[in-house]
Amino acid sequence: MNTPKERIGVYICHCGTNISAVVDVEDVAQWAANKLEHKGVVIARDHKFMCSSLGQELVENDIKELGLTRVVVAACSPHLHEKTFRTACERAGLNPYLCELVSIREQVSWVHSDKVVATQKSKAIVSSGVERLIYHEALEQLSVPINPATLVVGGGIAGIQATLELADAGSPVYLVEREPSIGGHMAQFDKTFPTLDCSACILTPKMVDVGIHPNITLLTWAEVEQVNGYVGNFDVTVRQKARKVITDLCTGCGICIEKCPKNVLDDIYEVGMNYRKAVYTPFPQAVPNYPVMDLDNCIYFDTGKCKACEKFCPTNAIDFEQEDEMLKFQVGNIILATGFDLFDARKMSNYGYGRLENVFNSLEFERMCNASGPTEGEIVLRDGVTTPKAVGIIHCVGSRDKSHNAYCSSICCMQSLKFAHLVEERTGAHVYNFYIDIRTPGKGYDEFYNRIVEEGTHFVRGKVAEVTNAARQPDEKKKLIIQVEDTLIGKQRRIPVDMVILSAGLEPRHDAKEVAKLFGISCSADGWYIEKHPKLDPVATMTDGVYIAGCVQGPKDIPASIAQGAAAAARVQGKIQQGEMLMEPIRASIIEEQCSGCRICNDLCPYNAILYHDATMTSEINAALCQGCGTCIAACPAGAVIGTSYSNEQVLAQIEGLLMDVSV
Amino acid sequence: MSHLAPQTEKNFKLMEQVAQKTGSDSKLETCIQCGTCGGSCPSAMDMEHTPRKLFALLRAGEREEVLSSNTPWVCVSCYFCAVRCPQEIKIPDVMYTLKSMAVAEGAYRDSTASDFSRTFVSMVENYGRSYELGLATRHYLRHFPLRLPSMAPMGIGLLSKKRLNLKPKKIQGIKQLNAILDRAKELEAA
Amino acid sequence: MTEKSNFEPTIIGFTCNWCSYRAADLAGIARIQYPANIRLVRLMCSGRLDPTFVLKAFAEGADGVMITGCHPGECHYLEQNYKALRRYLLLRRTLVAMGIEAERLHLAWASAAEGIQLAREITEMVERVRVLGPLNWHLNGDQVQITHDATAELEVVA
Amino acid sequence: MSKYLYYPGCSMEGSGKAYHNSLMPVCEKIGLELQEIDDWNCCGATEYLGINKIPAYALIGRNLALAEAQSNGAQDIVAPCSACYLNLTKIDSYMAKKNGVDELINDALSAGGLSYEPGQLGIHHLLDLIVYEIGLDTVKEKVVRPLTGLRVAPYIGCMAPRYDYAKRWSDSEHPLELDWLLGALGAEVVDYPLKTHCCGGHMPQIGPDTAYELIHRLVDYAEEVKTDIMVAVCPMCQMNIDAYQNETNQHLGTKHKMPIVFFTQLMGLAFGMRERDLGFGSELVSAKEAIQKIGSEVPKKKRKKKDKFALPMPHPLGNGILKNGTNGKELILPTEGRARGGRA
Repeated sequence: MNTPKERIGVYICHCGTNISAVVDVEDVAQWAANKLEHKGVVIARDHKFMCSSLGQELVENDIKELGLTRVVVAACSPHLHEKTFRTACERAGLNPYLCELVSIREQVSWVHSDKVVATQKSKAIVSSGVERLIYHEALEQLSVPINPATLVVGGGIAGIQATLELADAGSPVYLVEREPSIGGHMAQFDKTFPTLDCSACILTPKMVDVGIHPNITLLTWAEVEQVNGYVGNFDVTVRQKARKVITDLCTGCGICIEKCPKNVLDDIYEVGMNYRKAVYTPFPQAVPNYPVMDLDNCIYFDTGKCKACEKFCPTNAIDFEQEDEMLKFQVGNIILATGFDLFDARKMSNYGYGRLENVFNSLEFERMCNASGPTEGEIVLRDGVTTPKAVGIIHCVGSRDKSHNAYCSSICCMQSLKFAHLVEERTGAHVYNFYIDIRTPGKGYDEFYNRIVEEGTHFVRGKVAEVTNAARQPDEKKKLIIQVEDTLIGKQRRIPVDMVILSAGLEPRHDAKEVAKLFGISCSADGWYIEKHPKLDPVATMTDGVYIAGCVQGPKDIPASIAQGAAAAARVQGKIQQGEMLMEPIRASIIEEQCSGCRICNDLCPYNAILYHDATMTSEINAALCQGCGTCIAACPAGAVIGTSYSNEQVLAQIEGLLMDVSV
Repeated sequence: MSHLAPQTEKNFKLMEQVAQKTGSDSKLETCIQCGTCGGSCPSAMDMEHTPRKLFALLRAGEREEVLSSNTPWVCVSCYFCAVRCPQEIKIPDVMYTLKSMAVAEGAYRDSTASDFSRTFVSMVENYGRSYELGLATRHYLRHFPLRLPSMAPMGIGLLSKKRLNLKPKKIQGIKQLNAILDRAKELEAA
Repeated sequence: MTEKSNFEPTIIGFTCNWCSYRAADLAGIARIQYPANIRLVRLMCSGRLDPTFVLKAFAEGADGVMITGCHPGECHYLEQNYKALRRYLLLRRTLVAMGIEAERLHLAWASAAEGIQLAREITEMVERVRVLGPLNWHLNGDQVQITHDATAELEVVA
Repeated sequence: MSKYLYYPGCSMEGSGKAYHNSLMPVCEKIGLELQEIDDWNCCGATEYLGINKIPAYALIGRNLALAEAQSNGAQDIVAPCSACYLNLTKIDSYMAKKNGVDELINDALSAGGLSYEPGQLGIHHLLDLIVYEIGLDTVKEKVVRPLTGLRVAPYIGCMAPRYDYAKRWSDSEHPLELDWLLGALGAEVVDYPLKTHCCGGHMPQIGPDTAYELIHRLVDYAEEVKTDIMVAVCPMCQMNIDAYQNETNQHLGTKHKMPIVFFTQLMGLAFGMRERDLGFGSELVSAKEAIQKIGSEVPKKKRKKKDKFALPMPHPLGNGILKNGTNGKELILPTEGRARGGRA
């Protein structure tokens, strides 16, 4: 037998008892020392916590003292600690890419329970790591320059915060918003919990800052159409929808809006509770303050007559000929803050929303409370005049419900408590809150709950079964009856009220999937965007250079959205400051002598990284464009394309290792 | 009920047993005690315990309390709870399981409902079809003899309108049906 | 009802770094149990799957091979999983020609969020192969030998 | 003529005769050919399930197996009784999950030389068949005597739209199929929020007090909204509300006098058929007075003047317009742009 070339160290982690409870780690270590000796294993150890500083030192010392040339660690998923052990090797003077982390926790001890079988599988996995490692090469990380500009998508509070943080740090930002104005859902609210400060009062200063900041290019009434490239150098195409208003000439005086004869039900900002014009700004404090024209509803675009807006505009800023424009620019990083949609309460027909007129959803009620809303802040029934004497607020509508959304929408409890307070304060009505659990985990939140209890709100523990107008008793006539089991009593109750507010849950945007695809990131089963790590990296995604902030990552309230906006900006700013970024050296290249110039690989590359040289009649890979997927390597009929980290030799050796007979 | 039942192994496994007997996807264990079932139930006013509370008792191992409860017997199989339950628990199926367990263990005091079911089943096993007149008279004679006079006008009304058959109909394949049912009973017992 | 045999098959599963490998991690985090018969190989993308890898696995003693990747339209590298799909379809035909049951090769899509689904796919795969019985391909032929540098000859299937 | 396997259910031979007698000529008129499943047995209603689970499933399984054997692989089943419909669809769907239930039932069936492969036959309620397969346009074409002036309460009951194993209904709680059908016949359909509430089921036999209360609720609200006649789609609903109304009155001291008939009886009337051929007269609360209103002048509704303060209502989820070319399940939904809650 040949003497092995390499000197390999093998380390098996107990992970406390996470691994050792199911896998006989000592046996695996001993087996590796004996049975893999001919492959070059010179030492095999087990340790309680390999990722601890003691565990890392063990590796470092062995490298120095035993002259290890390769290191295999069998522990958790490489997505968690690969970097830890590579860095440890580097400290001991070994090239970090000569270290391999194989997973015996996520792939063995956590998913199997038979100890014998689990130990055998662990041995096979260790053997595959050793086999593969022999073919590893010493590699250097690649470096790419970072374009200092950033694209922020979505102008709600999370996007606004991220934009301002970056701009204040001196970096250029493009903020793209689909609606005519930034502001998002927060602009629709009246009061914010738990402090009850006015939403507009705290939001509008930030909006104004965005509008005038020299580092911010604000693109509203615009949507991202295309994204190409990779971290550091994204090419972005944005469709600037035609406003039919020349922004350079418009002064925002509002005469066009005043003169427009067409009333349109505003489904977005006013959630169908009020009307706007066909040329409009969604609300008075809109940023920017230029109106847009709604072509579906404009009389001129329908009949060819009208043009009242044009006639009365004092600065000739109306331009019916204006077309959509495609804007192209480059950015180094992207932050997605596209927010949420409200759960459509019509899907729960037992609550009668859309059928019973005095059932409102939470956004409708927010608009009703808002001083600039349809009732100027007065809480009244759908008839617009009657003040309710009793109001029921139903929690968890569409949330914590496997028929709709299984998750808790996190904001509804606090929002419902806020509603209870507003109803009480403005109408003096009896308020009933129907809840499954009251969830108030936030600073000052439970204190707010106590305050509402003190104010005399009735709390009934039970998920409401139905809201009906079918009276059984005389005192139920002309009322909405809320039928519920009061679970603390164990009896069914029917509570007559005048108004019902449904605290509808938050849902991913209806087009969240398409947007995710556009930016190359993925959605969870619920449809929220997946963060890189649920605890350690909540604002990054699996795609380098694309970050997420606010409700797009999952339901959250205003403070949490702002925190995430700022966090995402900090992550991006850090990258910008470094000026360049180091990337994993997973790349393909072509051995020119072996390339026959068949060009099969050329069309396979989605990044156009493979160029064909007519002169040499061979192909060549541009390392800066290559992302390392390896499709070309697998397809090359001449075996001329080779790849680092996932070479044929490495994978084939790994397969041999996995299928090694470990029973002896 | 002043004290909880002893937390014995048998009682501790009660919920598991009911879930298993109901079928692999009854989801009974996932109940979050929200009360949607009790709020929805049209006969909740006549129940000793709402379905929700019954599930809490199951969890606590209150075997006797659960099996002697009238709750499953006044269930009308309207499926409101089933379509509204946020955990998608198959509540009507659980009720059927509880009925059959109560019958098997003789736990439910009032036999009106279980006798009706049994009379119905014996009709079906004898004829292959249900026979409304026989069912109603046999059942009423046994359980509501005093109400029978007041019901008579209705029965006569239905008879005179030819809405009650005087003789039961028997299917041809009654032997085949009983062979199937006998095999099914064996499987149920296994 | 089918008889369950005692035969424990060995399955090699190829995973994509961005979706199915993370789904396997997720299955672990959620402690979802599945048969230990599967052994996973991480690739950067299902598009990296060289058909040789599959043949190598069978030659070394695997009784079945699973290819997993991102759902169509969700590839981290835009569209490379479609290439994996094409290779998979070709490979199935090739395997049949070589006397191997097509069911021994299975393609499953699993996003990073689908730990439960991946575990289910694995369980079903193991049961399918268990019914088929051992492959024993490597025992009866020296004629099949795939060495580390012989990939070129077998590339025809790509 | 489309052909269907007909599973009548036990009630159709007795208390539900009027249903049977009316649906036969009506189905023929709209082009539905019904072939009765040979030697079908009782579905077990809700009773058998509470005694023995597997035998109850097998009892239903025998009907499915017979139907499959007699269908020549081409015909769907139609059941006019909601309880039968629920049981048939439930067992079909449980078996289709292939988690062991199918093996148990087939094991039992094999003792009688039968077997059933789930998911092969469509199982319909007569109402969904008429609305979705025949279509309201066809129904409208046949109407010669519109039910103008008749205020009807569409009462579907529980077991047709719930649990909706076969996914056939517009909603489990407020399905509109019966409203549309009665509207197509020209009747004035009242808003009846109790349309899927319980009629009492088997409670008249085992807990009459509960039953009287449930019957009272349904009839009382129907009277409240000035209903002339209630319309049922299930023999048990009709039986409970019709036959036990008198007992309910005696027990609760009420004076209800609300006739209830089957929707097929009203279809027959609208198609110009004779009352006695449609089973009229067999109801205990007479429908005579109500049906005399057909053709009477409808008082013009005073158009409510829109209050200038009133707030707009949300758009309904399904506005009731059936999309062409689908089986009718897909309703035209509000357009994308009307998605509520703002878009960034």
